[in-house]
Amino acid sequence: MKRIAIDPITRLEGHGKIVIFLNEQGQVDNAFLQIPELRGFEKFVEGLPVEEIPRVVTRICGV
Amino acid sequence: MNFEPRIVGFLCNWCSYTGADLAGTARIKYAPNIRSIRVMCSGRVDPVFVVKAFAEGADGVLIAGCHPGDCHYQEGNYKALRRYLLLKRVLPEYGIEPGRLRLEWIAASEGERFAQVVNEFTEQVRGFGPMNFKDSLLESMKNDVMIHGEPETQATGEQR
Amino acid sequence: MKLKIAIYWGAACGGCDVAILDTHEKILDIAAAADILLWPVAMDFKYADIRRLEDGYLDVAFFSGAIRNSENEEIARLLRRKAKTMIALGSCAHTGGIPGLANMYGRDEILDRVYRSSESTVNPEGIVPEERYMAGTDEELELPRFYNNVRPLDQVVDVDYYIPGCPPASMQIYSAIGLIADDMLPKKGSVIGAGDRALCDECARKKGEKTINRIYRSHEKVPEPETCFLEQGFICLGPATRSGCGSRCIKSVIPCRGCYGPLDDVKDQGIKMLGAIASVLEPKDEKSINAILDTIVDPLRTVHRFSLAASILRRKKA
Amino acid sequence: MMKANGKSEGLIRLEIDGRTVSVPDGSTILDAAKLLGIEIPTLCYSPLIEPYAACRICSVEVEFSGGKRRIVTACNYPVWEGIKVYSDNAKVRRIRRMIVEMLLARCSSVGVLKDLAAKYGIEEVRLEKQEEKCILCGLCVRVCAEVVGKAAISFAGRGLHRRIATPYDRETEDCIACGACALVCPTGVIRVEDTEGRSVAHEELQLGPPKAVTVPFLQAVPNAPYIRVDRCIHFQTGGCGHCAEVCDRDAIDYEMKDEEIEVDAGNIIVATGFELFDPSVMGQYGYGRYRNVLTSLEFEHLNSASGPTGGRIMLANGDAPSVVGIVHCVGSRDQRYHEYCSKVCCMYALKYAHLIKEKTKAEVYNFYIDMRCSGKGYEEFYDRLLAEDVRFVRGKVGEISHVPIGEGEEGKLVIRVEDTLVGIVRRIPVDMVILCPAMKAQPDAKEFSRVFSCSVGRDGFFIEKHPKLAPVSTTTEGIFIAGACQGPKDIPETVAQGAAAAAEVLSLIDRKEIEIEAATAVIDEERCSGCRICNTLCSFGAISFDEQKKVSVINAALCKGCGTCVAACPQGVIKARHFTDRQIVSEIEGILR
Repeated sequence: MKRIAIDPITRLEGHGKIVIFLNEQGQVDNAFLQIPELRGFEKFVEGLPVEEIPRVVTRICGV
Repeated sequence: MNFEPRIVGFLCNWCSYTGADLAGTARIKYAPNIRSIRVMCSGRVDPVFVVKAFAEGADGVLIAGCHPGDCHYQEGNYKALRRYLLLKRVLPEYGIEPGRLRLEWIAASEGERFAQVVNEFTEQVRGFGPMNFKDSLLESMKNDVMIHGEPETQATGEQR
Repeated sequence: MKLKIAIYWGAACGGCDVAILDTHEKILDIAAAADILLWPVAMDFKYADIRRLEDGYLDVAFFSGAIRNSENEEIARLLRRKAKTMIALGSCAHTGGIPGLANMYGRDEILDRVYRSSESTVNPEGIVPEERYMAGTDEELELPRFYNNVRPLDQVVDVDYYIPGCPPASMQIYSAIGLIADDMLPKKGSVIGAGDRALCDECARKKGEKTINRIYRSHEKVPEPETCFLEQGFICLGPATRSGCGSRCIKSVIPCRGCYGPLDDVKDQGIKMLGAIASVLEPKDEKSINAILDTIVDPLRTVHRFSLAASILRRKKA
Repeated sequence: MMKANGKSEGLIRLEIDGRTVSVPDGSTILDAAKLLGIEIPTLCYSPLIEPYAACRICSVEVEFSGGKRRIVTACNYPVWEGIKVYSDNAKVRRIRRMIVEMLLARCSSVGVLKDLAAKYGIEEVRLEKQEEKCILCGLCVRVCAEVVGKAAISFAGRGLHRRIATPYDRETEDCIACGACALVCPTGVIRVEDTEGRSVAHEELQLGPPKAVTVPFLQAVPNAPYIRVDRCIHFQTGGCGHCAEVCDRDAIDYEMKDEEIEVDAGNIIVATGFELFDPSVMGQYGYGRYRNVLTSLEFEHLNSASGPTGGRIMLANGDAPSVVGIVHCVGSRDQRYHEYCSKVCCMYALKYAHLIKEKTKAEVYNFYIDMRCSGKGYEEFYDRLLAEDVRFVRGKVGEISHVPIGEGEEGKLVIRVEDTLVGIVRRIPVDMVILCPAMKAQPDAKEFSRVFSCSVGRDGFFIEKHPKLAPVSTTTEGIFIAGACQGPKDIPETVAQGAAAAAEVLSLIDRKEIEIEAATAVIDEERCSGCRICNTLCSFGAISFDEQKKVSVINAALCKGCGTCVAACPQGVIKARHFTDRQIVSEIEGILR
């Protein structure tokens, strides 16, 4: 089995990695996309003054 | 082993430090847990010193100044009071019991009171148990390690 | 000789990269002065390409974003090894930035909120990211480890220079690159592409003596257009924040939120600001002081909006 | 002598009792007689007001050029060219004798009438005697109307029932309590008493109404009289104005206003003194209720040769006291009021005891807690007093009351005290009590200290920079303290401190440069952003804002080095010399290692 890794994927916002597994025939057997971009906004905006939310969540993606 | 709290005391030169001196010359015994730092005025105590003390491993911080109205510099102690009250609100956010910080007015003549405050505060802090800031920070980072790739020496971020 | 540079992002939003692009036609000057060997947002190079380089081959690595997971750390270490000069670009790399606010919580609390309890989560099987996943029988996949702590870059690797800001002002990045190209960098550890004084220096608002009797939130009062925000009772971090951004928030009638980080010799931007605010409160008795403090919502995160992870205490104690 | 009032075009010549005199046209016979030094008795006359000629006692006989003779009243009869006046011939004396006899019948015990009776040889009043005090001269009524400009009193009734009264015999708001009526009353029947407080009675010890023109105290600098606006008739009614009339130098100007004067000074000596503790809060001592309970200051006033009695020590009723009690430590050495010792009381109490003995032969008791006579010659003075038979009772006085219980207490003030040397409670009847109240800090010392940037201790007195090494300096350069504003002290000490403060100032002036605190704060102007957070924080006014450079600057000469601004500066650009952030942080790190 052959393994192809595209690490990182580029020209887009965010981190990503693609791992493709080829079978003996060279055909795609399985493919995995990883997006390890978790930063926890869902949690840490809790309890912030509401006027802060728009200014904070814009830091999810600045592209 | 018994837990002996480590307390940093910021004492103003004119009242509290002199009060501490008096406690000494009057041979009044008080808890040896306090380590005193002399500042000219309680108003000199930057809140940064307080968090720094906690970060360096203090279990409690005592700020002591002249009684209101008696400040050698007139109003430095009021500034200390304001900073103290604000710090008290922020410490729990950091997960630090606000009772680990204390502000007291101790006059130069109050050696006995100095001893009493130190004793009381030592017991109060003892009640909270060890603060162990450094250990708890290391503990919180225990699993923050690369799962592949070679570990290298950790930078500290201190040079900034 | 053209400079060889890498531009990378850790736990970032890409805003810093966009700020580089926002130099507009001057980007061509950068391209003329430097060969870019890694820049995920705009060019196609792989980690493997970097790994193949000799150590110290790169002249400069710009690293934006905080260290949130093991991948961030890994690449940070990789670039540190490959680059002669490591530059922390933007608030996240400099002081932890907005992602650093996650230090108010632990890893498990965050994972629980994100993957289980948030109102918009649909995850009946309770799947959470796993660091190792078996693809088929013998192929193992790895996900970067989600750390308990968010760290600014210099808590992970040695950093030579800092370009602060969320995002850094484009022209400041440009001029910082100019310094590198001209070999005019100051002593190691310096903040470049920013001022030496606090934001108040470039803020156009009139500053008078300050005495605060209550704190206002933005919806509670319309700020008077020409007077210092702090004097009007709005918390403005300008006095504790490095200048260089062009006071862009102030110009948009938003008090400074501190993204340019502390000044030289200041160990803790937020706590310093708290000390300053407390100092200029008017009353002298505990009750009235507390009445004012009651009007300060969320003081810790307000003064540490961008710098919690780099503050002295760094995070909420477990 | 009455002034000519501008009518001086012609002089009139006349003869009185054979002596010739020239007086301005419009003068009265009385004026002319005064000029010659001839005494004509008067009762209803006052130079302050228009003559009234009601009492007729000033009657004289006038001989006109034609030889015609007439009895006229001297006080209001204008002079004529060439008249001859007989002020004391047999006829005049007979008339006056009759007048006095009739007045005496009405007011048989009035002093002025008795004196006149003696003068005119009246031994027996042939008319029915009455005991009126008022001779109905009307001076009071007229002074109230003409000088004061009010009409708070007037005549009421007719004939035998004529009397002086307030409107409808009620307390009247028209009365401004100026006391002018009492001042002019020849018989002393009018007394001024304050119905709400005791200020009138005690201030001048019921010896007369308070004066509106007064010298603050004998040693005042400048030693010049001033007008107490709250007491002056002119300022209340617009009337009177006599002081301006009689002042030859035209020094009196009612239009003058208080003004603020700015003085540039490089050094200031604060010598604001003390205030006397008000013993009326200690109800048990009866101060304010009993007229013969005085404070030491009031006694000083009474005892002063320039005081209201000319230094005669007397009770409220004018009698000399036969027993006097002096109570030490009133409000001082007392946890309820002031814990400190007022220091000067023991010695002045001894002085009083000595003077009372000397002047009145009265028996004097001192009630003391401890006799503190430290000072040169002080203990010797105490010994002398012991030899002079002054009584000393060791114990704090419990109560002063006028309720008699035992023998000899009737009509006396009884001092109840525990004699701690004997161990019994004693009751000692006295006529007069002198309280020695605590010297306390000026009530506005605190606000004052803010103005001058010096500190105030818990007792309210200003704090010196160092009790031994800098006893007249304060924490602010150029501000010195002297005297009782720093703490209770007597005159020699005060003088010494004043001289010391003056010497300090002179040495500063002479040196032409000053030494400043080394541990000051300093702002790095290159890095200050001019946020102005620090501007309001300095209690010493050392921080100012340089509008040109747009940075805050510290005046090192004013900075005391407290470091408050250092802790507040959010940019870390203010450095506390010798107490830098780095030093303190290193200390923190060091002690926690």
